[in-house]
Amino acid sequence: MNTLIGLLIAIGAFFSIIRLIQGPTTPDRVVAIDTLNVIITGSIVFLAFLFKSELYLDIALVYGALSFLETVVIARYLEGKK
Amino acid sequence: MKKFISTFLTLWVIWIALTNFSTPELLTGLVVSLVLAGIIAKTVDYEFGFSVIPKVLKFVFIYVPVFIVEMVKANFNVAARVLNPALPLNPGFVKVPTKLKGNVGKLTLANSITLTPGTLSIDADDDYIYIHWIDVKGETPEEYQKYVSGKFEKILGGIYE
Amino acid sequence: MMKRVIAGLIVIVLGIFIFTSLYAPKSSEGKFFPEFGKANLSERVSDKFVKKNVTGDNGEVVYKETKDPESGSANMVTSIVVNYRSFDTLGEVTVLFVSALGVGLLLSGKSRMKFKTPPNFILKSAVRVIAGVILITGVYIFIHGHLTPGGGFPGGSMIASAVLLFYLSDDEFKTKMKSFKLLEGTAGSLYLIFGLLGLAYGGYFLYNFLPTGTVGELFSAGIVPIIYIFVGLKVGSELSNLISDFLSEEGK
Amino acid sequence: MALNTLILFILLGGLVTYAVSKFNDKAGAYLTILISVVALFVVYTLKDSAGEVLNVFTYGNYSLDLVTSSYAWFFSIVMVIVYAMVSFFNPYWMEKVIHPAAYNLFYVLSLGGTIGVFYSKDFLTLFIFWELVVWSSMFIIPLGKSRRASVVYYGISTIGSFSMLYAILLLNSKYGTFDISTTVSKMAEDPNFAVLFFFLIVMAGLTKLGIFPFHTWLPIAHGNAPHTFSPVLSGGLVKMGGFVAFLMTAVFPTFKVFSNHFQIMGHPFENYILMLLGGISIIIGTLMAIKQDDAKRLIAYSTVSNSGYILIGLALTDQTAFAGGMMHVFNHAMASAAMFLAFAAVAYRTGTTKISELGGLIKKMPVTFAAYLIAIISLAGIPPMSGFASKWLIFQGLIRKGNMFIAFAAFFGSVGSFMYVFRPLAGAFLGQLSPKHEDVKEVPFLMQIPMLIISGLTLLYGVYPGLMLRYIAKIQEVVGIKPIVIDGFKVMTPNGMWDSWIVTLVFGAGFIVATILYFVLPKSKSVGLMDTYTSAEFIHDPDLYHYSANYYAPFERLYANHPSVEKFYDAIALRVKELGQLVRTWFFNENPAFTVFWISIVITAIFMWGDKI
Amino acid sequence: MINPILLIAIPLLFAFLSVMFKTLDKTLLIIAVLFNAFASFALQQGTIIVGGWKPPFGINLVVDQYAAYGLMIVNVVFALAVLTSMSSIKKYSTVLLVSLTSLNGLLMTGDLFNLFVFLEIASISAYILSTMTKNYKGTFNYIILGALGSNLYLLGIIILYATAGTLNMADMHAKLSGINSDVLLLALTFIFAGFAVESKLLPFNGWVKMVYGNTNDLNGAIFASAYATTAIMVFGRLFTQILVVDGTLKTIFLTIAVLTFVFGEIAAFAQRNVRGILAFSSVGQAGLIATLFLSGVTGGAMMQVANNALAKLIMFTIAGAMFVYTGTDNVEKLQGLFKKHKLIGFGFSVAALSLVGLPLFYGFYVKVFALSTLFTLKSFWIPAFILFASLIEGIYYIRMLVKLWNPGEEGKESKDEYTTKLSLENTFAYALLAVVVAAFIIYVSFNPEFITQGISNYLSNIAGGM
Amino acid sequence: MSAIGYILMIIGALFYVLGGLGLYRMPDVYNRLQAATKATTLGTFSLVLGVGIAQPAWFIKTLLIVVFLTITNPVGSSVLAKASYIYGAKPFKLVKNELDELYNKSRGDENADN
Amino acid sequence: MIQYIFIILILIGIYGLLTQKNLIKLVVALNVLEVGVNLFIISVGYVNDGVAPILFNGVKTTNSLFVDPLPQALVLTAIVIGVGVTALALTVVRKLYAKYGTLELDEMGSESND
Ligand code: NA
Ligand code: NA
Repeated sequence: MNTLIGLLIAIGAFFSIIRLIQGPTTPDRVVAIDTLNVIITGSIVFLAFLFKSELYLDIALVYGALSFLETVVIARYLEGKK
Repeated sequence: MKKFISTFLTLWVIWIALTNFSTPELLTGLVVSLVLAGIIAKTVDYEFGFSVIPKVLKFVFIYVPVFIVEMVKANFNVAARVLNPALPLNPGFVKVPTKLKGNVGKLTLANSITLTPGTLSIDADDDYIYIHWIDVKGETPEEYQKYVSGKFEKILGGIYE
Repeated sequence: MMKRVIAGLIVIVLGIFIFTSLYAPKSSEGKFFPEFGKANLSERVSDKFVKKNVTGDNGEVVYKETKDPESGSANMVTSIVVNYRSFDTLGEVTVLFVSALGVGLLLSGKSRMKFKTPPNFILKSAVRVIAGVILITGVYIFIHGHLTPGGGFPGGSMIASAVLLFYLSDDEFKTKMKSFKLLEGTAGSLYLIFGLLGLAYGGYFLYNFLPTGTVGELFSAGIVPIIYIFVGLKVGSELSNLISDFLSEEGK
Repeated sequence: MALNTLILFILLGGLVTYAVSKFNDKAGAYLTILISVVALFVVYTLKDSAGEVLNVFTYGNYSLDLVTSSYAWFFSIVMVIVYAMVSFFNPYWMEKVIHPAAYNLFYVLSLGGTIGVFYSKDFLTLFIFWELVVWSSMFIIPLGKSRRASVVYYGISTIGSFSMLYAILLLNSKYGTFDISTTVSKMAEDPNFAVLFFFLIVMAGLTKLGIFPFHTWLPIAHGNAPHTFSPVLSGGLVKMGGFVAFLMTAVFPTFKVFSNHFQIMGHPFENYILMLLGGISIIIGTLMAIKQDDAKRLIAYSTVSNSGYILIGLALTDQTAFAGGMMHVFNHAMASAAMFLAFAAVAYRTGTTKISELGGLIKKMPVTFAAYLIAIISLAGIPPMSGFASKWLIFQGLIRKGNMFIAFAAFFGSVGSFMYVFRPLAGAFLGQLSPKHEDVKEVPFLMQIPMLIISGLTLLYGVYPGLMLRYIAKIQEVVGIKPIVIDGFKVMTPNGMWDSWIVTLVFGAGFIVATILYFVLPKSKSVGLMDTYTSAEFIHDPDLYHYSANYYAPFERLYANHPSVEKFYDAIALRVKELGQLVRTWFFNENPAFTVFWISIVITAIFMWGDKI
Repeated sequence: MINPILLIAIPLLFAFLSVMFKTLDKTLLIIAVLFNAFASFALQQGTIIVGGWKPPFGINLVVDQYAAYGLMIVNVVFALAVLTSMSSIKKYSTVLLVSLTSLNGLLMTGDLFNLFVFLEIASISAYILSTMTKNYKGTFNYIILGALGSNLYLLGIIILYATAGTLNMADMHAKLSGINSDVLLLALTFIFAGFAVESKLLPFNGWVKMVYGNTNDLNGAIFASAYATTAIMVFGRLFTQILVVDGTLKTIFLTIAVLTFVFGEIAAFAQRNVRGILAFSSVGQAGLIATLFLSGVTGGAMMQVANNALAKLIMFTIAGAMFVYTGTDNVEKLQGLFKKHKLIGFGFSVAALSLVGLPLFYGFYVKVFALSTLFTLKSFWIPAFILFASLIEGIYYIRMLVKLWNPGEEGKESKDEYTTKLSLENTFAYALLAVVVAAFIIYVSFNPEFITQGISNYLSNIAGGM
Repeated sequence: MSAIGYILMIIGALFYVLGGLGLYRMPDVYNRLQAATKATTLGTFSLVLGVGIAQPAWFIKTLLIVVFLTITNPVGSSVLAKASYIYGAKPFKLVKNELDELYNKSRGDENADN
Repeated sequence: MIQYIFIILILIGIYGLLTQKNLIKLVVALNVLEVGVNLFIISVGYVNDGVAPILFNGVKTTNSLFVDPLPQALVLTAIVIGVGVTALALTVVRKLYAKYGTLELDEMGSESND
């Protein structure tokens, strides 16, 4: 069961990475990063379940916050580029 | 003062959610929340009165179920489009009027719009929410509102006056 | 183009040498660089850190049971960062301190920089809601640095993230640099003063002179969480100042 | 006063002089006279002292000691005479130099240094005093006409002194001593090291003497130093190089240490190389002196030539030539000091030393003229001046050994010296007086004193060379060379005998006859420079019509585009500079990629070659 | 006896306080530098354990005579540099305090990673100090190369840690012989390359010209005197006491050091600006001292460290002042400047002559000592190179001094009328520094034992077993 | 309890797949955003709550995470949509544009093109 | 082996430093190098099947295989230092941009003051 969940998450991440690589425009890649970050945040929570360690939940929260920040920063940067 | 207390309580609740109910944690949380609330109360938007309890109940039991249903619908819509990219596309950027005044209310509405079928909030100003809509229906803002946010506007209007 | 080819060649040759030296066929003598995943802790100083056995008087350490092990932190990375090698951390704090200071010296604008486009209203509203969560999480993280994977640096960064979000979402927002400076200075001074208190009480600078309590409790590990609070506040205020400086420009 | 006290007295005296000069530079200059004269008297009293060891001070682990000896006395008395004589000029130069106090300080310090050099017991002491002299004089030179001169002087001196330093430190690590006499006893047992040691040390002597190919600093430095310091440089400091050459050839001594080395014309090849360099220096010095317009540069080149004589004499290490070389140390010191002083006097009154700008000063400055005349007679090796004696002795040695090339060089130098010493005589003192110099007067009496004394000494030792040769014989005995034989006015050599008294009488008679004729015969009319009878043309630029302009022009054209070591050195300096710029571009580029490149390359190279640790 | 940790703690505490009490920043700086300067003479020697964890587990400070020697020099020159150039401090007091902290840490630390941390603090402070003259290109270059160097160093010590399991210097020294030679080569090369950037060895030192060549009266002295001393003393500690290299690797490192001083001096020879000359001269000196360390002439190297620190303190302060007050440091444009400022010129000249190693100056004693030791160690080429380099060094220093003292066109008498119209301000402080330090140089020139005593004690200690 | 948890987790993971696919298959950046946000938000919602239900002791904390992500993820998308628009990402097809009037003031005359 | 990738990252960083002339790209190259070094540091502490070095319920110091905590502690320090250096570098880049109006090293021209 855990393997299945892991596999599905990986597939989702895989498609995001394809988009990240393909682009074709910068906004496309940024959207891919954003999506990937959300998937990673979820996976960290899943890892907490997998390792039976609550500690990963804290990490997920921090990761979620930082990836949101990252998205906003990149967005501001894109706007700056016109 | 109202701002301070609201902020303090919010922060304390989050602290408790982060930790557990042991005495040292509660005490630490109390101190931290008090200090932090003192610093940020004016900068953040946590302000509520005693009416907060029925509002929360309304939010959880009326808004959230509707929202979840809409979100699931939205995902089926996405699935359909992913599996069949030939579905009709009639995309456009349109502005949807809203009567909600508070920041939090508008935020909730905007997020709700994003998570429901075919629409994505882009920005907002005092009277409108600007969205990207995959399949634009209607011609006037009032018509847009009916399709896009009518349901939420009504519920949220009762919560965020 | 030629430059790129040459650079590529140099880098490839360099890489080949690194690989062959690190993972050489084990024909020659002496200790080798351990293969990935085959680190042998028992041959490293960290073995004693893990067992909390540097002073050599502990047997087994059990979570929420063992009282007063030499370093009371459940998080062994934290016990290294704020106890066994606390001196490094003091230096690390100083690094951030001085680079923030440098940025401030160079970019000493009075008014804050405006972005080319007005901020997103949705974002602005969202930040005013989630900032509280981020801030309290930051504080939570540095206060629990000895128990969970976190500590002063991630905690401080969370605080600064909140500040940065405010800056990005609100053109009018500006932190009170002076208060942050005060906080930064106070936190730094307190770190040092605690270090000197250790010198006074225990004879060693940065000595953990408080009882370390039971492993895993909030109130445990002696000065470790206290130091991490200072570090968190210091890092938070420094990064915030850094952000303010970066987003400032000469007054118009 | 003991020797070490004297040196401390001089060094401290220098500081006092400096302080005094700060308040009154003239007073400071008079102090330099006082100190030099005191030094002269004290050194004179050491004439017969030998083997007395005195400590100067302890320097870290090293004790710096002096020891008295006859040869040290000989060199130091020559030096102190020059310093004492020149010091009389100092008061008149105070307003002409930009840093009068510093001038006085370094004048006195360099004097102290030279005495230390000659009396050093060990090589370290010698080296320290040597360098004290170098840097003291190095600070005086740029007060004159050229800043570059000081740098060239420092550079070439330092090539020599660092080579000496290398040798003496190597010596110390090998034998645990710097002591000169101890070293000498070790060298015979270690002839291979001895060769290296010999050349490294003698290099210092060659640079200082201005021997080819290190002669280039002389015209630049002597020619551009303050007029009062050029006589010290040329007459005095150059002789420090002679002293080192003397140490190496005579005290070392080469004829013993190198006795079974490869021989050329009966000399160990080491000695022959020195002689060869001496010969080349004579020729180059002579040729270059002839074409100089500036009297100071001219005298400087003559010093190159005369240093060649000294070196040849010392390198021959035989009974007569060696004595000649030693005597020439004195003779050249006096002659060049007198010549430079004469031109310092000229410059004091006229502001220039360029021959083409001068003329006819004989009537205005007769004492100066006389001093110059006596000096050049001595330098050209014409009896009855002392220069004749030394050159004659050197010739004797050369001819006896059948050393034809060197003998030719020496002969060429003698003939050439007529040409170059005559040019300033004719150009500056004889001929027409330049209109600007109508008001020129003879220099003050204080400045005449040294010129008179030096002329007197030159005449004295020319008439009675035995006075000095007897002392030189003593030195020869000390170092183990067969001493020269003196009998009254007669100098005995294996090839023959020379009676200076008779020669003097002959030349004295000739001189008297010539003088009488000069006054008795009708005089040619003296023509003013601007008086033109030939045409109606008006002369705008008198300088062009001055007859000393292009004096030796036809001769000069013979070697107008000669190859020169100067150009070679300039090319080296230019290459070093270019290399420096290259280093800057490659290694210190504004683009960090350059450095990253080098870092990567070096790391890779280490991985490639550093296989064994 | 003062606990050496205070040399780190006090300036750092004051640094933190100075951001809280902005108006007191200069006062705090002065108190701290004075405290450190005096305290460095009364240090309690031995191993100081931080945090109470015995080595090799915790971090310890090693304050032997070697470290104490470096501490004295660095703290004194730092204090002198700061006190002389008060007007240039401006907003930089806190950075200066941090920089002082880091230099003390570097000299004392007994832990390889802690060394990295202090190295970074020192570098970052230096990057910031280098912006004083607003030459941001130099700063950028310095940052890129400094960061590259630090990362290489870090990579090296991590390889060592992974293999030997320790970060403590003494422990590492003991375990070094057990490490496979390929791995050791890799690690030592990275460490050397990384540290060579800070120690200014060619060709790792591309930043030096732009940073040292663009200094004012304050940061030049701090860099060339305090930083240079620290970097080279740590270099000596690392490669002659901890990570002792031998065989081919030693030959390679030695070659790099020798090339550094030869090329450094040659590059200086080609310069026309005072600070440019001094910059390359500093490169040359770093190479010279590194050569002496690597050849085993520890005593000579230490003496030259003092000589260089004192000389560069005066010269960089004055050169910086020239630039600050006249807007140029071109020798031609400043002809005769010392004629106007005699005491400053005196100090500058004494410093230069001592650095060149003219007899009767301290540098000569050092040269004699170092070359003699090299000869006893059967090294014959290195002394020749040293002498060749000092010949060039002498030439360019003399060329500079002569022009600064004696204004005049070639071929004309040196006269007042050619003296530059430019002049310095604040001359009292500069003159005081110049005279005091020059007097000290002259004192040790005649009494070299004063410095040598400490070194020979140290050397006899290590001979007796570490 | 753990069965429900697992079901929610699998659903969540499936929505991640959907999100990825949407990102991959949709024609322009706005449509990609639409698909990805909806799917990943619901996916996270489901996955995290699944974990909270499977480990009841963590429930409150997972709820906090869910709330947090449900706020930030859509907002992030809005922010990116605006940035893409200003950057000049061309919509696949456009029948109506009322967004211009909001940004015209700030963008001035410059015509964006990628 | 995963360590290879980290070393390759370091090499890419060096390659970037060698070839790039844009100031920002140089800083990025430096950061790539730093990330490579940091990952390498963490990797040398990894133990197959080891757990994170944090005690919690059921984990004792004697019954568990921990990964080496020391490299993690070191990397924490290294990261913070890297952040400090990067911040300073970017500040200097901003100053250079303000001074020269370009981010290309080649376009700034040579600064010689003699
Ligand atoms: Na939506
Ligand atoms: Na999103």
